[in-house]
Order: sequence, then C-alpha cells, then structure tokens
Amino acid sequence: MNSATYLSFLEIAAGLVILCAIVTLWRRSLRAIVRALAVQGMALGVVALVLGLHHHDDVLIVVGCLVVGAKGFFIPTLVKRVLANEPMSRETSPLVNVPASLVGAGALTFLAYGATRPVVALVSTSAGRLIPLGFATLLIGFFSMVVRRKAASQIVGLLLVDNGIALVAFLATAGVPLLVELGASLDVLLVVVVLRVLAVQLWSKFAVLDLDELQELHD
Amino acid sequence: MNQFAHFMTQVLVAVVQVFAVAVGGPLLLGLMRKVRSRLEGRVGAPIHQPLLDVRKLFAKQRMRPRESSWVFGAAPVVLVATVVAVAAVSPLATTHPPLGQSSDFFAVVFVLLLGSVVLALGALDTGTAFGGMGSSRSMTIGALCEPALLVAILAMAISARTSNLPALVRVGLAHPAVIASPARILALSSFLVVILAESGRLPVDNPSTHLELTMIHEAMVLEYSGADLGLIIVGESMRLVFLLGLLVNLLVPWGVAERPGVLFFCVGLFALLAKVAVAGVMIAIFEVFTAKMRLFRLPELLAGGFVLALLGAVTAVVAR
Amino acid sequence: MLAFILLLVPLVTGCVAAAVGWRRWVGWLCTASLGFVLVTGVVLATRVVHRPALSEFSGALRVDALSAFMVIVIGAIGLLAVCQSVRYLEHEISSGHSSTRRATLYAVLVQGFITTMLLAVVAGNVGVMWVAVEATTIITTFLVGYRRTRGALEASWKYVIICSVGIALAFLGTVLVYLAALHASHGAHASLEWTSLMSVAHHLDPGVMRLALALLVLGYGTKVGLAPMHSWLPDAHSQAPAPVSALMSGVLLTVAFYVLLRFKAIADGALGVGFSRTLFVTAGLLSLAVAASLLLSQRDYKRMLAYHSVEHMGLIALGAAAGTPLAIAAVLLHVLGHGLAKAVLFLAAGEILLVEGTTEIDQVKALLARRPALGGVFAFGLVALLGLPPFSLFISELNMLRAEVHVGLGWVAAVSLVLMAVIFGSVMSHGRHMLFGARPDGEPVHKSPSLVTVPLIGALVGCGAIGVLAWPLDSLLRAAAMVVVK
Amino acid sequence: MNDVYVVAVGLAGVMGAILGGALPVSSRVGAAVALTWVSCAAALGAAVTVLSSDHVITLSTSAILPLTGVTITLDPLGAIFVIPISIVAMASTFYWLGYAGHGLSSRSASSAMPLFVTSMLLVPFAASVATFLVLWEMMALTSLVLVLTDQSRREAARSAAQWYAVMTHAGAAAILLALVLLSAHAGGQTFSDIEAHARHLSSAVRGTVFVLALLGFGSKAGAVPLHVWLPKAHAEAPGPASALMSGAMVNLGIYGIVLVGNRLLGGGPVWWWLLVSVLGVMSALYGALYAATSSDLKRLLAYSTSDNMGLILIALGASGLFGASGHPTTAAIAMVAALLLMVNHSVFKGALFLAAGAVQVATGTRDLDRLGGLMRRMPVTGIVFLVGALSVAVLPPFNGFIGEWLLLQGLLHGLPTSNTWVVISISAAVATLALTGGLTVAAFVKATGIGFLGRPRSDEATAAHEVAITMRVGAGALAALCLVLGLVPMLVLPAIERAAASARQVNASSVTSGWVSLHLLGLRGVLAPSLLAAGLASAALVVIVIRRIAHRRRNAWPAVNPVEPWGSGRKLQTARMQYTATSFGEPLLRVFDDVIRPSRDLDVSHLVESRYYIERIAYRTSNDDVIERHFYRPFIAGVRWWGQRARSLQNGSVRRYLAYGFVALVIVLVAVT
Repeated sequence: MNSATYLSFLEIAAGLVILCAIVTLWRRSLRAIVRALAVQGMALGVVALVLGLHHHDDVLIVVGCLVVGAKGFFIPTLVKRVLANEPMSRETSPLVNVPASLVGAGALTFLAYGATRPVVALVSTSAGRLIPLGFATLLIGFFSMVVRRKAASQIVGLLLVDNGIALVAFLATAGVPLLVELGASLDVLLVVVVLRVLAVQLWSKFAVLDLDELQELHD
Repeated sequence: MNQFAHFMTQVLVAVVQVFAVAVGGPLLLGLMRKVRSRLEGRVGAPIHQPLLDVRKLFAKQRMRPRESSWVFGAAPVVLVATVVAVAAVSPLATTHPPLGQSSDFFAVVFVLLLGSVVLALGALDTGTAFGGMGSSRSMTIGALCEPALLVAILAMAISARTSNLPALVRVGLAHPAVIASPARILALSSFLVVILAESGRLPVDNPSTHLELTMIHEAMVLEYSGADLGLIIVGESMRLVFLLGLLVNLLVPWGVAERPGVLFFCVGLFALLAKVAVAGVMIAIFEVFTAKMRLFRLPELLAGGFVLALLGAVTAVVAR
Repeated sequence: MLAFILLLVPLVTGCVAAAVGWRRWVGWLCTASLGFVLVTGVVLATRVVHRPALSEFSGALRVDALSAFMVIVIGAIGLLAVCQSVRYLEHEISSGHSSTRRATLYAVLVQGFITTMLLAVVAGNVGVMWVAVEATTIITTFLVGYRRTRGALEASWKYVIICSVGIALAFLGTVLVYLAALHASHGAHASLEWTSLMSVAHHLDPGVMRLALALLVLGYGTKVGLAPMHSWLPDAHSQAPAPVSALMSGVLLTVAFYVLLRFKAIADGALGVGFSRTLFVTAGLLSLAVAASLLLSQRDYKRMLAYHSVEHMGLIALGAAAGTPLAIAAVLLHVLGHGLAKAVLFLAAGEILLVEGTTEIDQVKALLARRPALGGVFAFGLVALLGLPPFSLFISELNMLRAEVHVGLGWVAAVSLVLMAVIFGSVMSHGRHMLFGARPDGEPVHKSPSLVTVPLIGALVGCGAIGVLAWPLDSLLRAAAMVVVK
Repeated sequence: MNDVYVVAVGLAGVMGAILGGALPVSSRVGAAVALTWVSCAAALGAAVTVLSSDHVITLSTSAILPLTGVTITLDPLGAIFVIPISIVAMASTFYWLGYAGHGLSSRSASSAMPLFVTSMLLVPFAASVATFLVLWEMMALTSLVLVLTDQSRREAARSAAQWYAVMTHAGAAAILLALVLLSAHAGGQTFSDIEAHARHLSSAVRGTVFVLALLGFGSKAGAVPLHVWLPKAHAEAPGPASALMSGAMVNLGIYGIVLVGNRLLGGGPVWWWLLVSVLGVMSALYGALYAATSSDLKRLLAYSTSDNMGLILIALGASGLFGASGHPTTAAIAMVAALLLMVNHSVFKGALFLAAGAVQVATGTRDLDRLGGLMRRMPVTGIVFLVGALSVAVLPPFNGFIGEWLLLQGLLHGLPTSNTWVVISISAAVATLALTGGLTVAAFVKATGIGFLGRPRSDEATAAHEVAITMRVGAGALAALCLVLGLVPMLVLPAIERAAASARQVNASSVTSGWVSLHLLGLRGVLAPSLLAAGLASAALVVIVIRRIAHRRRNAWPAVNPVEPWGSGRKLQTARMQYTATSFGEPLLRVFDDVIRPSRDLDVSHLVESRYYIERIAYRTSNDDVIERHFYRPFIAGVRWWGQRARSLQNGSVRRYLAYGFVALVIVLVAVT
C-alpha cells in the first residue's frame, strides 16, 4: 500500500468516524442512530486495519478485525436490544434542538483542533493530523450524552466517547500495548452489558425509558 | 520607746479624726437643716438635734423583718466601719495621717463603695418592695457615679503622678497653681456632683422626703429601727462630712497641718471643720433653690459629671 | 510471590463462595481472606519500608511502600466491611429482601471488588491500573444496585454512566502519556510501566503532558469523587448496602486517588509542580465548596456521609497539591483515617437504617438516649470525621495545612478552613438532631448487637491510636511519600 | 525528675478518663476525682518548680503524634496559667463528688472531666504547634461533652452545645491558621524555632498572624463580639464544669494572646495593642451591661466573665501600648495587673459558679426571679456567693480589688508618658473600667440580693436545703482563697512578676514589694490591703461593741425582734411583692435602652363590658443578646438560604451531572491550550 492510498483510506475512515458522530446528533430515530454507531465502529476497525497494514503490524491487524467485529456488529446488536423495549424509538425532545446541536458539534470540532495542537505537533506524522477528529468524536459523544434523554441515546453517546478515544489511540500511538488494549475493550464491552441489563430492568420493573424520570435521588 | 510614742500619736490622730467626723456628721446635718429652715422662713430645730435623735435611737428597740438574714443586721455596722476606717487614715486635719503612705484615693473610694453595697444588700434582705426599689435605684445611681468618680480621681492623680491622698493634698499646698489648673477644677466639680449623688442630696434625692415612691435612700433604710437606724444616720452623715472634707482639702488645702505638733493639728482640725461647715452651708443654700430631678433624668446629670472628669483627665495629660 | 498470592487469595475465596453458595461460614471465610490481606499488607510494608520495591512477573506486579500502605488500607477497611456483611446478609435473607443466591452473588462480587482494588495498587503498569479501576466500576455497579429497588437501579445507572465517561477520559490521558513516553524514549522500549515512565519523566513533552494530566485529573477525579464529577457519589453511596458503601467510600475513592498520585509524580517530573498544583487546588476547593453547600440543608444521613467523602477527597487533593513529602505523608495518613472513620459511620448508618427504617435525618431522634452504643459509635465517628483529636484526621489535616502554607498556598488553607468550619456547623446541626434528645416515655433502652458495636469501636480506637501514636506508621508514611515525591 | 511531673499529669488524666468510663457508677466519680487530683498536683508541682527556680521543664518525643512529635516546655509564663487552673480544678472536682448524684455521674461525664482538666493543664506546657493544637482541641471536645450533660432533658443545652462547638471550631481554625502561618514562615513547628525566626518575618505576615490569633483566642476568652457562645455554654454546663470553663478555660484564651503576641512574635506595633484594647473595652462594657440586666444567675455570671476578660485584655493592651512606646515600668505593671486579674478571676469566678451550681442543685432553677431567701437556708453557699460577689465587684478586702488597683496604677502612671493615640485609647479604657466597675457592682448586688436575700419567690426556693459537705468545702475553699489573696497578694505576686517578665521577654525584676503593704517599685503607689482589712475589722468590732453597750445600758430588750415589714399600711406582705431581678435591672435597662434595645411587650386585655376595666395585663421584656440578634442570626439565615439554593445543584438529573463534567472538560481543554 503506497502512502497516498494509505493516507486517503485513513482519511476516509477517520472522516467516516466523525461523520457518524454528527449523524447521531442529526437523526432522531434511535434505530438510525444505532446504525450510525455500527458504521462508525466498522470505520474505526478499518482505521486500525489500514494502520496495521501500513506499518506491517500484525497485532494491529488482529485488533482491527476484532474492532470491526465488536464495535461494528456485536455492540450495536446489544444496544438494539435495548431499543426493542421501546415502542416509540425516537428521541422526541432533546434538550438542545438539532440545528443548535449541529452548530455545537462544529464548535466542539474547532475546540478539538485547538486542544490537540501539542499532540499533533508531537506526533508529526500524516496520520497524526487526524487526531483532532478523535477528540471531536469524543466531545460530540459527551455532548450528546448531555442533551439526549433516552437511555439508548446515552449508551450510544458513551460509545461515541469510547470510539473517539480509540481513534486517538490508533492514530497517535498505533495502539497501546495489547494487554491494556484488550483489557480496555473488554471493560467497554462489559459496561455496555451492564448498561443494557440496567436499562432492561428499569424498563421492565419501573417502566422507565426517559432519563428525566430518573430523578428520585436528589437533594 | 520613741517608736511607741510615735505609734500612740498616730492612734491618737486617728481617733481624733474619726471622732471629729463622727460628731461633725450629725452636726453638719443639723446645720444644713437649720440654714434651710432659716432661708425658708422657719426657725428650725437646733443644730445638735440630729445628735439627740441618734442618742434617742440608740435607746430604742431593734427590729428586723421576719425573713431577713444576718446581712440585714450587719449592713449598718459595715457602713459605719467603712467610714471610720477611711476617716482614720485620710488627710483631713493633717497631711500626715496614720498610715498616710498607704492612704490611697482609689482604696478609699472602694472601701466607701463597700459600705453602700452592703447597705443595698441589707435593703434587699428586708424582702419588701421598698427595700428592693431603694436598692435598685441607689445601685443604678452608684453605677453611673462610679465612672465619674474614678476618672475624676485619675485626673487629679495624673498631674500629681500618684493617687496617694496626702500627697495629693500636699501638692496643692506646695504648688497652688495645681489647684487652679483646669484639670483639678474640672475633676473637683465632677467630684462634687458625685458627692451630692452618693450622699442622697438634692437634686438627686430628697433627704427629707417621706413619699415612698420618690424615695431612694429613705426607701432602703425604711425597715431599720433603733440602734441600727442610728448607726445608718451617723454613717451616712459621716460619709458626707468625710467626702466634703476631702473635697475642701483638695480645693483649699490651706490650714491643714503639714508638720507634726499638737498645735498644728488643732489648727488643722479647726480649719477642716470650718471649711466643711462653709461647704455644707453652701450646699444647703443650693438645695433651697433646687428641685429634685426625675429619676430617669439623672443619667444626664451624672453623664455631665463623667464628661467633666474625662475632660479633666485629658487636660491633665495634655498639660503634663 | 507475595503480591501474587495477595491477589489470589480473595479471588479464590470468591470462587469458593461461588461454588458452595452462601453459608455463614463462607461469610467468615471471606472475612478471613481480608484478614489475610491485612496481614500481608503489614508483611509487605515491613519488607519495603526501608528497602527497594518488590517486583514480580518482570514488573507486572510491583510493591513499594506506597502500594504496601494502600494494601493495608484495603485490608483494614475491607476486614471491617466484610465482617459486617455477614450480619447484613443474614438480616436481608431473614427479612426476605434477598435470597441465598443473591447473597452468594454479593459475596463473590465483594471478593472480586477487593481483588480488583488490590490489583490497582500492586500493578506496576499504569494501563493495568486503569483496567483494574474500570473493573471496580463494573463490579460495584451490581453491588450498588444489589437491592434492586428503583432508587438502587437509578443510582447504579448514574454511577456507571458518569464513571464510565470519567474513566474513559482517564484512558485518553493514559494514551497521551504513552504517546509522550514513546517520543521521549524515541520508540525504544516504550511501555506503560510506572517506573519506566518515571525514568523518562523529565523528557516527556510538556504540551501533551499538560493535556494528559488535565484529562487524568478529570477522569480519575470522577472515581475519586472530586467536583465537578462527584455527582454520582451521594446517590451510589446512599443506595448501596452499608458494607459496600463503607468499602466504596473508605477505599475505592482513595484507590483511584492513589493512581492519580502516581500520575502526578510523572507529570511533576515533566512539568514541575505548578500545573498539577493548579489542577488539584481547583478540584479540591471546588469539592470542598460543593460539599459545604450541599451539607447545609442535607436531609438524608447517608447522603450526608457521602458529601463528607467529597469534602475529604477535596482535602486530600489540596494536600497533594502542596506535594511536599510531609504533605503526601499527611495525605496518606488522612486516607487511612478517613477510610476507617467513614467505614465506621457507613456501617453504623446501615445499622441505624436497619433498626429505624429510615434514612431521613428528621426521623431519627435521640439515638444517644435510645440506643447508647450505636449512637455513641455514630457520635464518635462524626467527631473523628470532623477532624477532632485524638483521631488521626486532625493530625493529618493539620500537617496538610502546614504543607500548603509552606509552599505558598496560604490562601487555599484559609479558604479550606472556612469551608470546613461551615461543614462542621452543618454536620453538628444534623448530628444534634439525630443524636440528642430525650427517650420517649415507655420506650426501653435498646441494645445493639456486639457483633456490630465491637468491630466498630475497635476501628474507632484504631483511628484514635494512629492519630496519637507515631509508631509504627510514621516511617511507612514517610517512605511511601518519598515514592511519589522526588 | 521534672519530666516525671509532665508524664504524671498526662498519664493521670488518661487513667482517670479510662477509669471514669469503665468503672461502675458507685466508684467512677471517686476514681476520676482522685486521678484528676494527682494530675493537678503534678501540674502544680511542675509550675511551682518552674516559678521558684529559673529552671524550665522541657521534654520532647517523636513517639507520640505521627509526623510531628510532641514538644513540651514549661516556662514561668505557662506556669502562672497552670496554677489557677489546677486550683480551680481541684476545688471543682472535689465539689463534683457531691454534685455527681445530681446528674453528673454518667460514663461520658466521668470520662470527659479528667481529660478536660488534664488537657487544660497541659495547654500551657505545649511548645510546638501540633502539641498545642491537639491539646487545645481535646480541651474543646471534652468540655463540649460536659456541656452536653443535660442534653436529653434540655433543648437549651443542645442549642448551647451547638453554638459552643461551632464557635470554638471556628476559633480553633483561626488559631490553627495563625500558628501554621508562623510555623511555615519560621521553618519549624516548635515554639523555639518560631521565636527565633518570627522577628524577621514581614510585618504583613506578623500582623495577619496576630489578628487571626486574637480572633481565635479572643473567642475562647469570650471577647465581644465573639462571645455569643459563652453565656449559653457556661450557663448550661453543670456546676463543676461551668466553674472549670469560666474559671480556668477562658484563661487559656488570654494565654494564647500573650503567647502569640508577646512570646512568639515578641511584641508588635501600636495598632495591635490598640486592637486588643478595643476588644477589651467592648467586652468589658458589653459584658457588664448584660450582667447587670440579666436575670438568669449563671448567664449573669457568664456575661461577667466576658466583662472580666475584657479588663484583662485592656491590661494586656495597655502593657503592649506602653511597651511599644518605650515605657518598660508601666508596661510591666500592666502585664502584672493582667496576670493578677486572671488569677483572681479564676478564683472568684470558680467560687461563684460553684455556688450557683449549688443553688441549681438545691432549687432546680437558675432563674433569679424564682429564688430568694437562700442565705438562711444555705448559709455556707450564701456566704461563698457573697464573698465571690464582693470580689468580682472589686471591693476590698477581697482579691478582685488588688488587680483592679494595680491596673489603675499602671494606667495612671503610663498615661502622662504616652503619645496621643495611646492617651486617647487609654482614657477610653479608664472610662470603660470605671463604668463597668459600677455596672458590675449593680449586677452582683442584684445577684446576691435577689438570689440569696429577702424572701423565697417560689416553692422550690422555700424548700431549698444546704448542699452536700463536699460541695460546700470545694466552693468554700475558693471563697477563702479570695480573702487570702485579697489580704496577702504577695503570695502570688512574685510568681506573677516572673511570669510577666517571661511574657515580655525581659529579665525578671520586681515591680512590687512588701508583705503588709504593697509598694510599686519606682513609682509612688502604696496599698496596704491587710492593714485596710484590719482597720475595717476593728472598726466594725468597735461599732458592734458600742451598739451592744447602748442596748445593755438602757433596757433588757430581746436582742432583735423579728416583725412584719412595712407595706404602706397593708398588713400582709407576700414574696411576690418584692423586687425581682428584672425589676431591679429595669432602671439600668432604661438608661442603656439604645444599646440593648430590649423588646417590650405590653398586652392589656379589657373586660368585654367596658374599656375602662382591665381584665389582665401581661408585660414581657426580653433582652437577648443584641449582637447575636443583629449579626449572628442574619449570618446564619444567609448561610441557610444558600444551603437551600444549593440543593438545586444536585437535582437528580443525570444529564445535568454529565453537563458538569462536560463543561469542566471544555474549560480544561480551553485552559490547557
């Protein structure tokens, strides 16, 4: 793979990651959001694969395949199960409306570029220039957790945060040591499982879907 | 032997001073009443009438309220004892009284205060409304007098650099300018106000009233009878004479015995009695033309006394 | 092998519990496993206090004085909490709130919880520390939601969502540290071993390290309970079973703080102390202010204790901001003292909830008159927590403040003292409502089971003893402080 | 050998606490008292050793208190504070033997009392920041436990305890900050390190430290406006505890000011001491005013404590002012006066509080309006109270007078030699001194006269009996000491002079001499307290003899005849017709209306038939603390308001919680770039 194709593949995949993040803010249908998440997971896997192929790093190729499998298929399926409970699977009234959220996403992207200057300067490879996209994905994910009301939206938001971090990790360091990477992925997986269990219990026992109903514990 | 003689002389001086004050007190009361009567166009009782009254009272039965304690009986004794104790050691007839070195103005004032406090306690011990009323009012007045008194003493003491009483008198003799100094004038006027208030004279209290609601001092001693009442009359009048004696010796010290010797002492004694008598007459004349103030306007008078004293103290410091 | 065995024992105990199911003796076995942890901690401490760190599995597990101290903290407070779990579970089962199956789950999870915390403190690799801390989140989520009431589920949802976000940020910070280390060592043998990071600390890129440390403080700060990411804490601590609250508040928070201390040492090497000091002072003061504000009209005594944890974590952060050896030694003493006192209070609060049936401050009255032993324990626990001698929190707070003033943070010390006085006032007023007053006519004096009171009194005595006696902790504290202060 | 004293003080206290908490009710108080006595005796031994020789006891160990260690030093300044504490403690704990049966024999009280005494005794021994603060907080904590003795029965006790705890804690925080600032800037936490370096600190740091210390220690001493806890806590604490708090603990506030201001910082500029004087003037006036108008016996005594502490502060301030303007002699006299006032106050206030405790035991009330006639029913307690009252009213021949006289002499001789600011402030101080003197006299005539004389105003007072012998002995010992110190001040003056010299860090030189008459060396001032007393006694004897002779000569009446008193012709006099404490204080309340602003409430209900006939008149006045009402209450309300507002921070919404984190993240990212 020559460096030009490598870079354009990398740019497309990383661009897809942030695009999917923005799509989750844009769309109201929860199913569409989960689909975007799946695409994002696959794009992330592709980033790892491309990096692995370019650097001839077998471990990274394996990780890339795992990421495609886990983040592209398995986790979205888990999240979809949460949606199965919900008759009205739409984010009806987010705290901030869609146009404003999109503007916010733009601003966050700017912030990401600003904040990551030292990192980009340090990495100084062509892949490193894409790091701000990871940060932007993280911030958008965090933002959507703040403005969205549904349990599923929050899980998706958390996963966006996680994907953003993974993107940064791949681009900046070509992956942290394998043991840590595996542990981290396993932890994320488990968190999603835990969240799913909790969401199902909240729905089945107390019919709670909207997170704003979760305000019993307060001062 | 010489020391013994000295000691005996001192005792004698003390006894004479005390005796003079003790006899002079009731006599001064009689004198003031006489002056007053004359000015009001009456003949009035003889000057020695209070002495006769006291003699009569000593012959009468002592009674005490049913629920009172030993404090009631102790009060007149302590009252008289305090005046006796300070009269013995103060520079009344001579500037070298017994224990004159330790005859401190503050100590004298606090000893006299002990007498008033015990009398107020005795009044409360009667368990009547009048006792409490008199005690409360006299303590209020006392509380407001004390600042004026202490600051007045301080004003005089600052310029003399001591609060020793004989020394204060001697300073006046040695440097007459000190007497005319604004500090001492202001302080002594404040002292006068305090004397009038403390000894229950007009305009603070009417000594001849028998209307219960306006009484202050008389309300306190309402339950006393016999020898106790006699002691109180003597004690109160002794206190008046003593305080006036101090006042005149600080104001016009001339005549007081500066040196040891019987003659000097006799002159001093005579001068003292004459000066006190003049002061008494002046107070009596003043009282004829004065009405009693309302109780709750008294703070104004005493605050005035306090301010005078404070000004005195400040001028004393400034003029150092 | 000692560190490995240390991890293995609670793990095996958990497996045994899973295999045989809940029995009373299983409860005591679990307690014994914590006793083993405590003893091992002491043994490790004696080994490393004056000697270099123990290293096992080529540095995967590494025990220095700081780790050993944390093992002791985990062991001591874990012992207390696990032995109280026996009574808690038996009561839950007998009152029908819980089944044997769920009790088994509880026992297994608690052992797993202990194991992951131990892993976090003996791991030599900061990545493994991260994995361990994240694992504690997952395990405790189930423990927080153990009672499966609506409130418990709500608390676990908030707990897991907020902590996951926080810990994700911490992961990003770790990645950035790794990145900086890669570049500092020019690609050769870059690893996330703490010792190797420390050895290159001076060459780490300052720009990246600033970003990394900020993310780490925010991320691990979530688990520590530092404002503004503290908000899961009152909910989780008030809903969890009392022994779990004790463990979380007494140990879990400080285990996360331990990791933060390790990172702070690296960042200080790269950046100097100024930057980390700004971050820690901000977080600490913010935590104190939040705790002070929310304690004022607090109505729930378990939440009151939770906010108290926020306060103490803020104090610890301020102490760490000072960063002198004395300050860090005081911070560590505070960690132990706070852990003991807070565990005692949460366990006592659990007992109060058990017998009074409410967590509202207004509903609990005259404890000292009605339940002298329990009320006394609660009262002394509050005294300890408010930082009065003879309890160790006083001496540790004093030394933290000394260190703060010494490094020129006098205004921070002053502000924190003011906020602590406000907290003192409000806790005093809540305590007054709960503890004082007359026993209603006809109500007998209740006795509390000695199974509850004796261990709690023992812990309070321990908290007092470490506050009065310098031996044997003094040298360990100083050695531990020197690990992270250069 | 001397180390043994220190160890014995501490060990006996801890043993006493343990035994007091562990033994059964029959023996715990006895054991606690015995060990407290051991502790006191050891402390007394140490203090006397230090004061009688130039030897300073020092001891330090790093085995106690982690990270800091303990440093102990007893110098003459500390020793002079140890002595009154141990004396009051011995009397109070002996008194406690009899008081224990009246609700002071619980485990907590029996355990707290020895520890309280020991920590008070050890505070002057402390010679490092950590040691001092630990002992200081132990003292606060144990006294808090004692204030809480009656908590299950009295809401007032709970409220008092809360005020006390919070104010003390705030004060301790100020002290802590002051000492920590000093230690951080001086580079060591022992007092000797600080002393060595403190002179070279910047004046801003020194000033901050002094102000903080003044606030913290002033609050412990009950200085107005930091006094609000004092009338509550001292009034609610049970008898022996309140005597210890008012007679011993407040002294340590003074000790702290001297320690920081004079010893550690080595004196300071004029404004420091002006501040001290202003605090003193405010405390003295305010305390005296409220004492004069209060009708709760122990509250009155507590306000009087504020008053007396104010006098001591005035003396300290004067000493500092004279010292700062270069007049060592008057500065020395003022310092000696301050310490003498402190010693005297301990003795007479201890006696007064013990007597008040006895009254409370005998009648169950502290309300003066429900007392009366106790002098006949409780003669020993009555005399103790009377002696204490005369002492506090600075009347000869009791000890209060000597201190006041010395202070007046100091001011008198210091005034003419000072600059304008000093003159103005000292003049104000003198005026205050004079006014408070008068008000105090009124207050204590009221307390004694209404409380002990006249007729009983309630059934409880009618049924009162004298208290247990141990209580009488404990209180009586202090009263006797009032007289002894009033007659022979030389018993303590040499020691006080040594302490004053140590406080001012100059070589010890006498400022007074003479056993019979007290001479001020270098100045013209002499007082002969014992001769004065002898004169009074002999004069009284003569008067009594004369009165008796007059009687005997004339007739044979029975000595004194008890009769019904005069009631304006009304035959039956009831106890309700007497003046009460409220009515006694009414004229003064009226005079100081503008300061105290009492709330008066006149409620007249007329008959339905005619407005000219009155069915009932209810008249209420309350003179609750005006500073508390106008400064503390609004502050508390403000804090509460904030507490209510802040609850919305944590409103339960997980999205809001996440928003906190998000905003923090954004801020951090912006800040880092």
